[in-house]
Amino acid sequence: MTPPDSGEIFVDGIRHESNAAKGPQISIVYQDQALFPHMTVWQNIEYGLHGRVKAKPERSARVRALARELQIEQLLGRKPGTLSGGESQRVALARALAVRPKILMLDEPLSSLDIRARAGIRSILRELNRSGITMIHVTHDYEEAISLASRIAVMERGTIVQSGNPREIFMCPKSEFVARFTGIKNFYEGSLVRTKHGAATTGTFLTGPLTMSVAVDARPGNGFIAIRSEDVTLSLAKPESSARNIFEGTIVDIIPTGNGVEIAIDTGIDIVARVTGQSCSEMNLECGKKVWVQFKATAARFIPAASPP
Amino acid sequence: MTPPDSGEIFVDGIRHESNAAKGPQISIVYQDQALFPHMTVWQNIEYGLHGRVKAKPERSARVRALARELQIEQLLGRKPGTLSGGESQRVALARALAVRPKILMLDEPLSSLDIRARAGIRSILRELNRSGITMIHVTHDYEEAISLASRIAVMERGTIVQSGNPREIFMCPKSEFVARFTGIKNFYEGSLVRTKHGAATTGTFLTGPLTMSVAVDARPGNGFIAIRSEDVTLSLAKPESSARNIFEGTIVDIIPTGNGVEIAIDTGIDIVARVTGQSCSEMNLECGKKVWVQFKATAARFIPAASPP
Amino acid sequence: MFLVFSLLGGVVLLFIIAPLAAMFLQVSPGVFAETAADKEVRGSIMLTLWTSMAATAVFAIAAVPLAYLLARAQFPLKRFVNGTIDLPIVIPHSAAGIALLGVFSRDTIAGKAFGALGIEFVGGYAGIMAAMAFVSLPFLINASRDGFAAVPQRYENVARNLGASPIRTFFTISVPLASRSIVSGLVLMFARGMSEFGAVIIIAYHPMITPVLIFERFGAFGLKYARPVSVVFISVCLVFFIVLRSISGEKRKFFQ
Amino acid sequence: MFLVFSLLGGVVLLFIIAPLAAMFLQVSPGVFAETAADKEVRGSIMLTLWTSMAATAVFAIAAVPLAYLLARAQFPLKRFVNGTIDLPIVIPHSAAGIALLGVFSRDTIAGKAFGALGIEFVGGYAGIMAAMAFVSLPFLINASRDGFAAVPQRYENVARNLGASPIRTFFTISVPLASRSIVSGLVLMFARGMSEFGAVIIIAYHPMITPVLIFERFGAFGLKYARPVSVVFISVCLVFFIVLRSISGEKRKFFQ
Repeated sequence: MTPPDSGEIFVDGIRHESNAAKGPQISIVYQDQALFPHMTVWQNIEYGLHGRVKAKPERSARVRALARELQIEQLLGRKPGTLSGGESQRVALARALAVRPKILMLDEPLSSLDIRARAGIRSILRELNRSGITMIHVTHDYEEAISLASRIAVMERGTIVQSGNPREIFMCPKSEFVARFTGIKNFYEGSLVRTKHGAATTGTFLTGPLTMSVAVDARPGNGFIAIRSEDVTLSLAKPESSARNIFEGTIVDIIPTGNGVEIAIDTGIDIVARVTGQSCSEMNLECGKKVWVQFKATAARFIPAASPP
Repeated sequence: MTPPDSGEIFVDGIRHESNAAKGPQISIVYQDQALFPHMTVWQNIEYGLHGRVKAKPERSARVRALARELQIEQLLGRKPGTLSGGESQRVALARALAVRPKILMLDEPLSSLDIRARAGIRSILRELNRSGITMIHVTHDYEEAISLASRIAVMERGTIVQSGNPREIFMCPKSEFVARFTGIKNFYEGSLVRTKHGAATTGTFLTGPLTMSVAVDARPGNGFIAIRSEDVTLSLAKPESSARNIFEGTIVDIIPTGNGVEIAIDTGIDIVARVTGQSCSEMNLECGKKVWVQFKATAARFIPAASPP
Repeated sequence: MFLVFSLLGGVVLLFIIAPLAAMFLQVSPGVFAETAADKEVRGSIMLTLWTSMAATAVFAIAAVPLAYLLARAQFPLKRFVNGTIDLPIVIPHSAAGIALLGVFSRDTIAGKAFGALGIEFVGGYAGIMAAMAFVSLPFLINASRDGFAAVPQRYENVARNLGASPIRTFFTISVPLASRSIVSGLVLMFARGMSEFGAVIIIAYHPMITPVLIFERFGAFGLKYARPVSVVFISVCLVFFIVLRSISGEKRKFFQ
Repeated sequence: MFLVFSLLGGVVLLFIIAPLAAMFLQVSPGVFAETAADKEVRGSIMLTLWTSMAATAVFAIAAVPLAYLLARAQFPLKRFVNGTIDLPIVIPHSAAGIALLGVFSRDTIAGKAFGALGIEFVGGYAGIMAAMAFVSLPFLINASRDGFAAVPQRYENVARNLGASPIRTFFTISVPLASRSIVSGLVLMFARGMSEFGAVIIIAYHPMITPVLIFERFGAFGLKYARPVSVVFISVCLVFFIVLRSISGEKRKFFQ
């Protein structure tokens, strides 16, 4: 292990020792499982118990209980080289859990598995989490993060740039990096100007050549606008609509995705709209075509910049 | 290269030689780019031109044109070790395109890249494809496949199990493997029985303990039912609705995802419904709660089995 | 290209095989049996085998941990230590003998100290073993170091994370996973020790190990009398080498 | 644990360093200079250097392609060929000398054929080079083979896919990417050739390479007269070794 340059780890207020035999246990599960290849599955799971649990019958009981819980009883006599990815990950989890850790540290536990095995391990992780064990789950897959986490911290270049519960991260990304990570296609930097129209307070957001209406109550200043591509609609003629933001542009890219088609429209800035495959073909959308984009002022979320740039 | 056990490759009716200097060219771009580490970017791109293009000025012109097209002009003097993933992939593409291949073979070209670089390479690939070059793109990412391909072949254990255009694959998965690959959560094997109710012909599909109504015109027999989780709705009380399929069950799992929450309900078989986060919290959904699931007969797509099991 | 390469390779192989094959063919089975029965020859072969084996075993106790340190630990002068270990390969064998004689001869401090313990280097078994070990240690250390280095450190990290002590990790994870390389290093050190001539002849002409015996027979009686001894000894070496290699080769390879 | 390991490692290092250090300390600068000026010593060192260098250069032409074949091609008896290449490490040096003498002495077919070309092996430069090459070839072949094997085959596949011929791929991709290992193998072979004593003394006592000269001075005049020659020669070896190593070390490492 690369020794840390500085810093200490506290678990429930108790300092974590680099020697895992003392103090609260933080068990690590690696992406590639790192099962000891020269030992059987049984020996792998039992490894951390030597020295911790003196009595051999108790050790055996613990191994067997874990194997039952993780459904790997039939694998106990096998060598890791003969296991599938999902089986290996179960064994790795059993080995890490055998020492009864306070915290389970998961380093991309799903990324080396195929789709089927992922689902199995994911549900095991969810059950473990419900059973009360704290898990720190490192991943670069946003879906994986929100499907398992109660709190998310997004790291960019080694620094935590935002943390919070999945909803906070998703609703209020604090940077373009975080926004892209959560799958938001339309994220623009600019500045908010406050305008009053009778009773209603609306913001006007200036980004590049465009001026957008934003339904906010935030203080004017620099910040970002995030618009989900589902909230952007397209029309071939200038729409008569209550939507406050209507821009004309040219289609520059058409990207079919799992649920619908993403259309990138150059309106001075690129705006991405998600439409169904049906409307895409009905409207005869193709690159170079002129279209109108519109989105409601309420669809444009303003996120104030953390500090003046 | 592992020599093939048997088989020949024909490109436009001409046999492809294992020696790429003769016959139609199939250029391969690897997942890890495999740029020659001891050569500059320029030398990498130029490598395939020696012997093909005698005149040095013409070689230089080609390298420069490709570098401009792929926006790597400023990298030409650098060594591959200093490039980012996206830059490396551009260089690898330039090197493969320099020899003017008939077919570009892409082996997971996006999987080693980060999110931002992916978008860049993806749009380059799309443009290349539009420019007329045939591409064979190997990937295990469904989104990647449908966002780039005009035809998809799904391989399971070394055999092509289904091929067709993205829509066909998505609408009519021929096996559970393909269905899971396209993200369909509800996929059940069973048999279709034909029933007549007055004028309308409806099918009844038997799977496990459930009997579902299916709006099909297919011949009775064994097959599969696919139901998109978006088409399944939940209610706390028994709904009064026109939906033909209404089952009571217990929530067994709640999985937050990018767009909404997936609820798994045990109704005898597990059915997954996708609901918005808002309704999930309004309905106080939690594991163990009894709920009613319903979906329309038209939402259940019947896919006949290819051959009797 | 493969044809040209194969021809060139064939020349190299011929250069290695032809002298050995010719030598074996020039010794008739009768002469071979006679030589193998020669008491002096048998005694020297036994001596060569056990001194080399003992030297390997004794030095392995210290050399394998050193190899582990070189593979894993970072410390100042590491380059220097790595270079030092390769020194015996570069130093002419006769010069190595002279150097060892300078330290272990009867009138030096080390020589006197060991003499008081009853260990004689010059003209003694200890001297033979020291000479063999000096020239053959790099083989064991380098092979073991490479073996340890090839063990993904992750396994050791996991063991430590599960609460194993460094010493338990060493014996239950590092050594078993590097065992193939370590055993192969032991075999190489043993084989290299047996084959040593230059360093041994200077520090201990007597008792006579087989390489020295071959040289003496050649000097005293000529090629015809040196050849049978060479053939018998090479046969013994090969049998040992092949048997040891195949034993160590049976262990599965975990990494490449 | 690291303390114990360090102590054990220290013993090994001491065992290697102490004899060499003692020998260097026992030779005064005056004696060193005098020996370095000795015509016989200088002549033998020059002879040792150029014969070893020439042997390395000549055999590299065939050995590097062979190493490439061993790293890349699959062919029957590959295990046998790999084993054959390691043979010279296992065969006692004096026995190797006997074997070479059997093939290249004046009354054999090979000896007569080369004699007709004016190449004398016994007591000649060709004999010295053959003896050096025989014992040192495995170092070059093994290092080069490992170097080639460490080059991801993917690079060669890409080059071939881009239309390069096998021979162009070999020279523009394989050799440059394995260059570090090849150069290191050349240095090792050169160094090992210089240090050879047993095989050379049997095939060519004269002209006298330095390891033989050290042995002769030891036999004729004793330790005191052999030591300065050893020290001067080792110094030359080390200078060469360090310079060559640092030159080859400058090349960047592409893979680990």
